[in-house]
Amino acid sequence: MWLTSKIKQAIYVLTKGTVTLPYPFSPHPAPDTFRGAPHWDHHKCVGCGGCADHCSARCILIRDVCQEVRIMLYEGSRCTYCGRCADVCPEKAITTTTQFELATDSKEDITERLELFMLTCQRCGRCFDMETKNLIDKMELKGFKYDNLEARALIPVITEHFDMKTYQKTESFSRPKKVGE
Amino acid sequence: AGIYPLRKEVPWNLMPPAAEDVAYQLDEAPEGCTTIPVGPFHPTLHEPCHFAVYVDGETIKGCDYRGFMTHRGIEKLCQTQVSYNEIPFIAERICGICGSVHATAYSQAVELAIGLKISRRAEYIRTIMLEIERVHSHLLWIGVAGHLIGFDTLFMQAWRVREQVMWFCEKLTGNRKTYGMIVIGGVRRDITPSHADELRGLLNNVEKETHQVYKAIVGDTAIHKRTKGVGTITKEETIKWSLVGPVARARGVNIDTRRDHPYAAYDEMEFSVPVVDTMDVWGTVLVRVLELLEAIKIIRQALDKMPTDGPLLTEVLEPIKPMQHAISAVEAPRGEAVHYIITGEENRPERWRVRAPTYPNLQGVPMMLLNNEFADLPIIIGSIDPCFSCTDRMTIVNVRSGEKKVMTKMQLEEISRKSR
Amino acid sequence: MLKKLAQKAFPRSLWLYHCNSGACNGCDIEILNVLTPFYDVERFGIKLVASPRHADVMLISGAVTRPTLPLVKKAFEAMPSPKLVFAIGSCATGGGCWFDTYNVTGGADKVVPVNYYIPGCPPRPEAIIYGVALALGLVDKKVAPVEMKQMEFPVDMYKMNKAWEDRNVIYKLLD
Amino acid sequence: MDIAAIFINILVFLAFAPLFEGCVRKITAKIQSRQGPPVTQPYYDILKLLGKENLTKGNWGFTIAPMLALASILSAIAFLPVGNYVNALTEYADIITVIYLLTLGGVAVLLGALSSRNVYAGLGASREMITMMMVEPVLAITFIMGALKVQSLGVNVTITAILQNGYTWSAGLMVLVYLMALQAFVGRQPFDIAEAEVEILEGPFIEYSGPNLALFKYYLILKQMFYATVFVMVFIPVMKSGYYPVDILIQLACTSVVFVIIALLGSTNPRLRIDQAMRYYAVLIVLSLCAVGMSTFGI
Repeated sequence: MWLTSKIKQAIYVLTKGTVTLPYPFSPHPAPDTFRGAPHWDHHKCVGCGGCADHCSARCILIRDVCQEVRIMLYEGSRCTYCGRCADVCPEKAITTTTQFELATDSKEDITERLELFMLTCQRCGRCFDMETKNLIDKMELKGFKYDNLEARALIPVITEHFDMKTYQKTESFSRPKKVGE
Repeated sequence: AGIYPLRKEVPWNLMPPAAEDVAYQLDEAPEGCTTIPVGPFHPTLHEPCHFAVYVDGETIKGCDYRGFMTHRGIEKLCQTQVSYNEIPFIAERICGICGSVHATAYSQAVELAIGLKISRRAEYIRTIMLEIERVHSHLLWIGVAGHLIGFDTLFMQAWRVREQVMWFCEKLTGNRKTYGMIVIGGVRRDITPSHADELRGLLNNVEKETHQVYKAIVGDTAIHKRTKGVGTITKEETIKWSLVGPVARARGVNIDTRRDHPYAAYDEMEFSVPVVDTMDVWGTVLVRVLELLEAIKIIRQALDKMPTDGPLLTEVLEPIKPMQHAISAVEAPRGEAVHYIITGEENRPERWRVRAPTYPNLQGVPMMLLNNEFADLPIIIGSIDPCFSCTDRMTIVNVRSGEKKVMTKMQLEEISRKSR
Repeated sequence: MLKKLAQKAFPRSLWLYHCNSGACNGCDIEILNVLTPFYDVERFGIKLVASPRHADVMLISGAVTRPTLPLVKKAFEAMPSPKLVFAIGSCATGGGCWFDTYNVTGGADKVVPVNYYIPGCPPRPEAIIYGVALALGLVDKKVAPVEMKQMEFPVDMYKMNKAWEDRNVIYKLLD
Repeated sequence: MDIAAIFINILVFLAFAPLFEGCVRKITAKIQSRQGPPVTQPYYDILKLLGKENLTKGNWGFTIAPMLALASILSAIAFLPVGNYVNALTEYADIITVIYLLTLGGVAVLLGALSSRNVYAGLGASREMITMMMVEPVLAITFIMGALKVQSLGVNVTITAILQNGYTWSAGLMVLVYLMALQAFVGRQPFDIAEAEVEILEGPFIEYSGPNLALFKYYLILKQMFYATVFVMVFIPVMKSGYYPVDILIQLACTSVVFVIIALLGSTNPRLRIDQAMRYYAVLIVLSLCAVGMSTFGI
């Protein structure tokens, strides 16, 4: 009983032969769908912070030095390589590379630092956001345009679909002399 | 120490004073026994937990357990810092081996809470991922069991067979173990037909190898000597201690969450639940090998019956209303993992409670250890395939009097039994 | 002479002692995986031993939780002198997803002086072997901190913004 | 020349023992279908251990034990007529001293274990004591059987006694018993209960580190080779070329075959518990007693 099962095991084992991979001396690459270390492409990145918001290990840190410059630091030591940032990025700036040989002797080696030039408005210098959520832009979409920041007076302006009637109306338009006229 | 971290007003990153000096009071050894500390870094346990075993000569007379060294405050973190979509990725890292079990249980709980119906195809892919995880978890356990009784060849061969499953998962999901496939509302990556037939080929030779390993070890009297009659616990005791998973199925208790409360796509799968009544560790070995073969059958059925259309991920459009309750149970390779969730405001759950399969099984360990040899301790503890990183202790705090009462194991059982 | 000889023999036979201080045992299974047939590290003479007294290399996996903090320190002191410490997995290098919760004291380097970090969650067995080979000096480091600056003026962004601004200006319609 | 033979004896054993240990580890690895360490791995292990810092417990028992163990096994080796050349010591020695020296080695391990005041070391020491008490008699009886045949206790005579007087039934039974006990002598897998790596963390040697541990490891390897060569010298009828170095090489070749058997048995068996092992040893002792009984009646 004991001997037969031992022989069976020995045969089963010896037919398998040695299967050790000569790894460090010959590469054993990860499949291309592998979620390795994420890599930022600073040309595409607009600094929206979506990845920082959705990182489950909270290891992407954003800091606005001044109006123009935003610094994004990817702290690789805590990253759990879940590939969430690559899914969430609107500009597809983050790609999860198949890089898995990340052994280092100092933690700073696996970090990525981005310094992004944030577009600012020429006149007021504040960050410009082509989003259409704030009230002024909503008004603009309805066909109004304010001519200067101080007066903030709204004058009706023709919208994309041009029609002559509104064009004549604007010909005779005169600026209100007093506020609230 | 008077700090109740799960309360709302306690910040999540508060660092309580170091408790080096507060030694945990283990109950003292019965007379005539020496206490052997099976310490936190024991090679058999792979995980930090402290068993103080009372040994009289070679036979074990009693054992007390101080665990929960891997408690990482995940529930507090997920209630304060992280929003709904990140939690499946943290839930996966609760336990290294049964990762997608926790992710599925969590996602199902949230979907139940908000009444989201995910597509049939996503449910099938979830079933396949769970069964792949069961295949490689059982292969892992057979190897570790071999290692614990000193039979390293079984360890090496079982893990050699398991390696192909890991490579396939790496190709399919991008990571060997934490798949990251299962999120709220469905699945992140699709199983293309090329993946499907690669999986079928893989399953054929894994099944062939498992049969060979099974034939080799089932007749081996040397293994029988080490596992038969070891860690025996009767069927009534199993029910009283409410053990779950293969440990209970090896003692004749016929429970299986996949069949009792079907979830994902298990209602359309026919599979038989292996139940053995040999009451000892050898039964657990048999149940796990048979379950492994069952899992392979399930994956084949799922691959054939999978609908080809249907979105992978259904979006959740309106914001999640707070104060929705939901509970979901998933059959992990070790037992039954139950997740309970209360949805909260600003896109974060109010309360998320995880009860992992190892928690009830661990209550049964002192019973199993009684008057066995000390040399059998690793295989008995190994037979429940402990995953301490999942377990969490239940501490009841009544806020008015501020008095803290730690639920003893018995009371815990009464409450859960009353509800059954 | 014996000292020189022993120094030369040290990298050829490393004995590992595995400390799991609060990990989800994903990294522990990968550490055991490194001994299995496909990635066999025993060809470098590496063996898993059971007591810190025998070991030269201490593998820490898992963000050191509060109860295991003193134990990891004690295990580190129990090891004889020429010793290395490897931090396996993101939990040990930086603390993983839960680096700042109330029961976790962050990465292993807050507890013991760590020589080599092997990030990954869980790191592939090849990554662990690569870390060991790096320690043995067989391979060199493949990662370096990446610095990217976007200071030059993004002309395309400016044009796109200009087009957005004068999309409804009146005089443009006349000409 | 006789004095030189003793040193040749010890040098051969010191050089070849780690090589055989390396072969055993390589064969175990091959069975587990992996590449396994280079054959010279034990040399590196021992060299590295010698270079490490020595954490001692301070009490004298702790430091004496490893030296005592190594000294006892080396002196036991010095008596062996390796390459059937009778060196200076073998005339004066008899089997009682050889058996005494072996048990002295075991006692040294116990001394080391108990003086390190570690719970696991105590458990390992008790297991080591049990195996020593139950298994040493089998070796003693093999020597006694040889002595019975030749009616003298001299080492050189008893060892070659069975070969001179031809194989009888009792000698055949004794070969079987010795082979079954070989795993226990050598302390390999089915019976390495004393330093079971999984349950009681390296057993008696848990507190040792650096050079002390190197001495103990060397003691274990030398003990392994001692039992294998004794088996080859006592039982295997090897042709004698009369030329001293060639004889040594032949005997080493036979011991390597014995080591292959040890490796095969070692890697395909789970470790037995101490009570199961005791029942197994009891059967062995009874068998060896009846073998001696049979040999006294000349069967």
